[in-house]
Amino acid sequence: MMAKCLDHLRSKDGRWNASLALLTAGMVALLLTILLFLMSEAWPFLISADTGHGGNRLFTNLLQNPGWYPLEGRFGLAPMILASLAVMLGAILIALPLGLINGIYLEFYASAAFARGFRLLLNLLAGIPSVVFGLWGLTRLVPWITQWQPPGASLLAAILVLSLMILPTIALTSASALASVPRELHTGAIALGLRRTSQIIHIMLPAARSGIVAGTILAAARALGETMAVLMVAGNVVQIPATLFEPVRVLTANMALEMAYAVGEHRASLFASGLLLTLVVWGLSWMAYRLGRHQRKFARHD
Amino acid sequence: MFQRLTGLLLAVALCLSAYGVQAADNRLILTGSSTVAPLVLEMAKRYEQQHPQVRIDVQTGGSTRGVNDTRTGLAHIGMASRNLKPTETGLRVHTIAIDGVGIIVHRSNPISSLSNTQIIDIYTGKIRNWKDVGGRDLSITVVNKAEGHSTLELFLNYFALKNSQVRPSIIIGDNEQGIKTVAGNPGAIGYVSIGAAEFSQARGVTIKRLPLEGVAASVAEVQAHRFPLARPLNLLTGKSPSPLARRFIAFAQSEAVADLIADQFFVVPR
Amino acid sequence: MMIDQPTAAYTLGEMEQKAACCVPSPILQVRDLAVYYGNNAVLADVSLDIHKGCITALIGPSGCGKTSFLSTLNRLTDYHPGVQVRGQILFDGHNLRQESVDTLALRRRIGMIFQRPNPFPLSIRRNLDLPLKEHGVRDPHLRKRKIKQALKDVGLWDEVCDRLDSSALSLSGGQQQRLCIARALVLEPEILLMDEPCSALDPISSRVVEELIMRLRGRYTLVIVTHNLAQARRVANYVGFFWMRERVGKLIEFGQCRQLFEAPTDALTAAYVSGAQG
Amino acid sequence: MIDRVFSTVVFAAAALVVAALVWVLTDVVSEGAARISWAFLVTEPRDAGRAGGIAPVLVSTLWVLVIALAAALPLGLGVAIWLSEFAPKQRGFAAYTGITLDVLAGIPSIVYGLFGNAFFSVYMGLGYSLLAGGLTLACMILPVFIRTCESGLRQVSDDWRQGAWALGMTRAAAVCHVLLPAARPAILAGLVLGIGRATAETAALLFTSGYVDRMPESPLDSGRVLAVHIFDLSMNVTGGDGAAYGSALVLIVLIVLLNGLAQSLVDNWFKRRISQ
Repeated sequence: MMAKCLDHLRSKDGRWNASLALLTAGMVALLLTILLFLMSEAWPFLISADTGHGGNRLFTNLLQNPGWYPLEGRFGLAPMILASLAVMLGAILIALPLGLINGIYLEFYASAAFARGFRLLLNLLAGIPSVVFGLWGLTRLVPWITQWQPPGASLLAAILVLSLMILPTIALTSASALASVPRELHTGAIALGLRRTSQIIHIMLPAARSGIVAGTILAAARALGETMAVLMVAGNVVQIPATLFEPVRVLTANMALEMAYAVGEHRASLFASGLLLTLVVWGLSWMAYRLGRHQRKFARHD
Repeated sequence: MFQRLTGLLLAVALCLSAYGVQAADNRLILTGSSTVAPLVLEMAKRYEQQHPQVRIDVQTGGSTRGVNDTRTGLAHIGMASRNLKPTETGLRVHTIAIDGVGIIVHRSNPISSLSNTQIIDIYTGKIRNWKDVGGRDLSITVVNKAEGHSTLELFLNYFALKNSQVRPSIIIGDNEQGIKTVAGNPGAIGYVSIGAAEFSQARGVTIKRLPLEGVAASVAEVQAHRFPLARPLNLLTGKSPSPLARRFIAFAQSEAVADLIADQFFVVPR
Repeated sequence: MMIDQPTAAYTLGEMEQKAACCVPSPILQVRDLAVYYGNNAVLADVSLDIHKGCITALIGPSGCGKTSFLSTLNRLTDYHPGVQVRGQILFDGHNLRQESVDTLALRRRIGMIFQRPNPFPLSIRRNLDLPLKEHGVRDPHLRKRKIKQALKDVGLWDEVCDRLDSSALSLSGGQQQRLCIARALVLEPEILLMDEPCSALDPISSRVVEELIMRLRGRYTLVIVTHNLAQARRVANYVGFFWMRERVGKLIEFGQCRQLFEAPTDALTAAYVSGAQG
Repeated sequence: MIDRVFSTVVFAAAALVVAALVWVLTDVVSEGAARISWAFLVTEPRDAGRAGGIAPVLVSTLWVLVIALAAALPLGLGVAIWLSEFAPKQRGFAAYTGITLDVLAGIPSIVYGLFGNAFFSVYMGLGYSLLAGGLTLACMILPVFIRTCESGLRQVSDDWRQGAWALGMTRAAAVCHVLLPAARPAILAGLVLGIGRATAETAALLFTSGYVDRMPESPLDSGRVLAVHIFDLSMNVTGGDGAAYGSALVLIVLIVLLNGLAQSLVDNWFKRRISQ
């Protein structure tokens, strides 16, 4: 056995295999450290029993909304979870229809030259750092909303900034999903004498559906994980918003704001929210992956 | 290709560690209170001028961060704009200046004073419009500090409030952010370090300070021990600070920096 | 897309011509060979001799294990996870299935050509340069000479000598396949395995490659898998006929080309080759 | 009729989006261009960044980027090669590695910040430093980079692998000389993605590289990167918006330039591998 191993190491491929596998193992160890570390830091929060109300603390914290007042030992994550979801859903609600229509525009309406320019613009904007969107939101959008309905820094501001941020991604992924629909399908629809609107709505969109959905889910994951842009424009008050104009604090912003000085259970609760976000974002990416695979299969079979 | 890359990485790592050994003796890292930071930054600049081989880095993040970083060793010296809590053991406190916490509003706001009850009512959400306290018809934007900042704790203590009773519209971190937020919103009210507020006003930022219990929120009143909401600005170290940290703290407590403290609108402790 | 011109330009001159076969002296002796994917046998009970300098064609319907058989001969099956080979393959009297065999050197002596032309996405020159370098030919002048000779051997030299540094993927399908053959020849192998070398090509390119195969006879030992019975009949000295029996590939009949086509001993063989004739 | 309504809607939506995006872009460009000068790029910031330039911030940004890429690229490429070429297919260790990578790619950047702070800054004793920040970013871009390169390598046609093996080339040689050049677009995409994320990151750096706005003397100094500078100027500095826009424009231009540079470097390197 030993001799065989040594023999193996003597060949060039064996050496490569061994050293690369070692490298991979090292990296996996490092990355696993990150996950384990997250879990171990969050552990006290996850298991601590609530002495006051009975039952598990985590459960209470998530569902009964005792509010987020670390100084008073109250760690209710519910308002921030709701805020995170509200911001994400709001952004998707705005960005999805607009992005989708822009994808359609790029694929079916824009002239070739204009489409190229438009794509360039979208690519450029997809690469712009979130902090720049935050800066723009803080100096343009927030004062604008303030005039209308103070305080300005609000759920609405966060939704608008985020939807601007994910719009280019959604438009580009929808356009490429539409482009990957087999050509025969389109020519077939034309040959049937369908109206252009029907071609797009009844033939092309359903065929490109899973690609579009996958792109949207990825955008949603990005919106959920975004920290800086939201932190800068959302006002960061921990509450369940009654209207669009009330400030909110999302989970990521909470970590950024409080991590510097959190200790004990407070710190554990921040890590727990990080863990929670990770799981949700991972679930979303996994869904996107499954849908993307479906799309590829579909394309291949035709 | 891979051998060469590995070699390169090793070389880089070696260089880095050499750097580290050389750099460690002459570097000082301070973190903590955003109230103390601007003052210490000026002190550090002067100290560096006198000792060119020394490098002092100052970062903010709130008093509690100063306490924590000093305890974990991330910072050589912590900055805190409050006294230590009973749970925060193992640290030494070195007071370098005195400051107050004052209420600020936008400069265009016609209100010239608020009673303590009015302030409490505004902060607990009972009063939501300036016209209820004699001002214009404009809804009030309540600016509150994030937890972990001693200015918040001082404010809550003074008004006997719990943070859960406060109904804020915006949560801010550093003093500067509070000033910026109030300066950009005509209906806003906030509370910040008096030193920081006076410093900003002197440069034309559109805020104004309101008196507290009839005492003007100014450096002079803090100095005269008349202003009710005053606090020490402290530097924190572990039980056995490095020689450099010791020297810097001695410098920060000496007469040589009295003018800097005055320039930043703080009070030299007696 | 360029189409190979069947003009004098490609004529495969300069190649050393030997007598068109064939003193029967076996270079490869396969005994009781079986190939398994996991627990399923795909090929069993194959025994045959490959004779030096001859062309051996393997015919039969798709999926009866011809390609698997070919890959065992240069131990490319080592790279296919889950594949097990049993039996004996003697190459120059040594069993090439032993652990101790240097597979890299073995594959230098037994080259392989695939169904789809697979030149690397590199320049034409580097496609030939790379294997030489990998097998330790350090002298650049020697490499240059060998590359030129190989390209001449496959009749590509005149077509590409002025653009050796352009991408190999810019060649037409037939040219790509000849480049792949040149890439195998440049290592001066003793045996060349060809897995349906013409089936992905247009008729004209196919003719050119076939002619090339004929020219290689004598200097190299060739084993060709083909579906084209007419082609097998044209080029081969020996023919092996594979067929599926109980979902396992078997060698039904093996023999001289003329004998197998004109007087097959097995009824199955007769039916298969006559189907092609009809 | 329906066609006309539909196309009107499409054109209107496209116009709206173009208008919004152009609004953001022109704001940043016009406000930023008013601030940018040669002096802005080469002087130290004064007065908390209201005056002066961004020279140390630029230097810190490049330091962090170089450290992150130097750590992530060789490691990532090595792991990707092992996963796609050497690992036993879809079984055991390799499959678990894939799952781990997927989970890690989904972690929000702020969480990497928390990890970097506790692991690199406190545990490894690097403190607030460019090195800690760069390594944290390396952890952040690794999963995505590995996944992109791995899938790029997997998509390389098996014909080429077979061809290389049949010529008696080792797996290692096949990877170096044939597969990597063939997977170039994916590697480039991974690189560009990594550069984009590393240059734009703010949250993960707040707690690792810190925000001292002085010229770093070594990677062990704390340093403020452009994104953090923009954040600090816009949040904490009254009258800092102009400088923030200036820095934002510099950051965008920097990202575009770096992407172009990466493209040409990768192209050049592979061109040399392809001909020769």
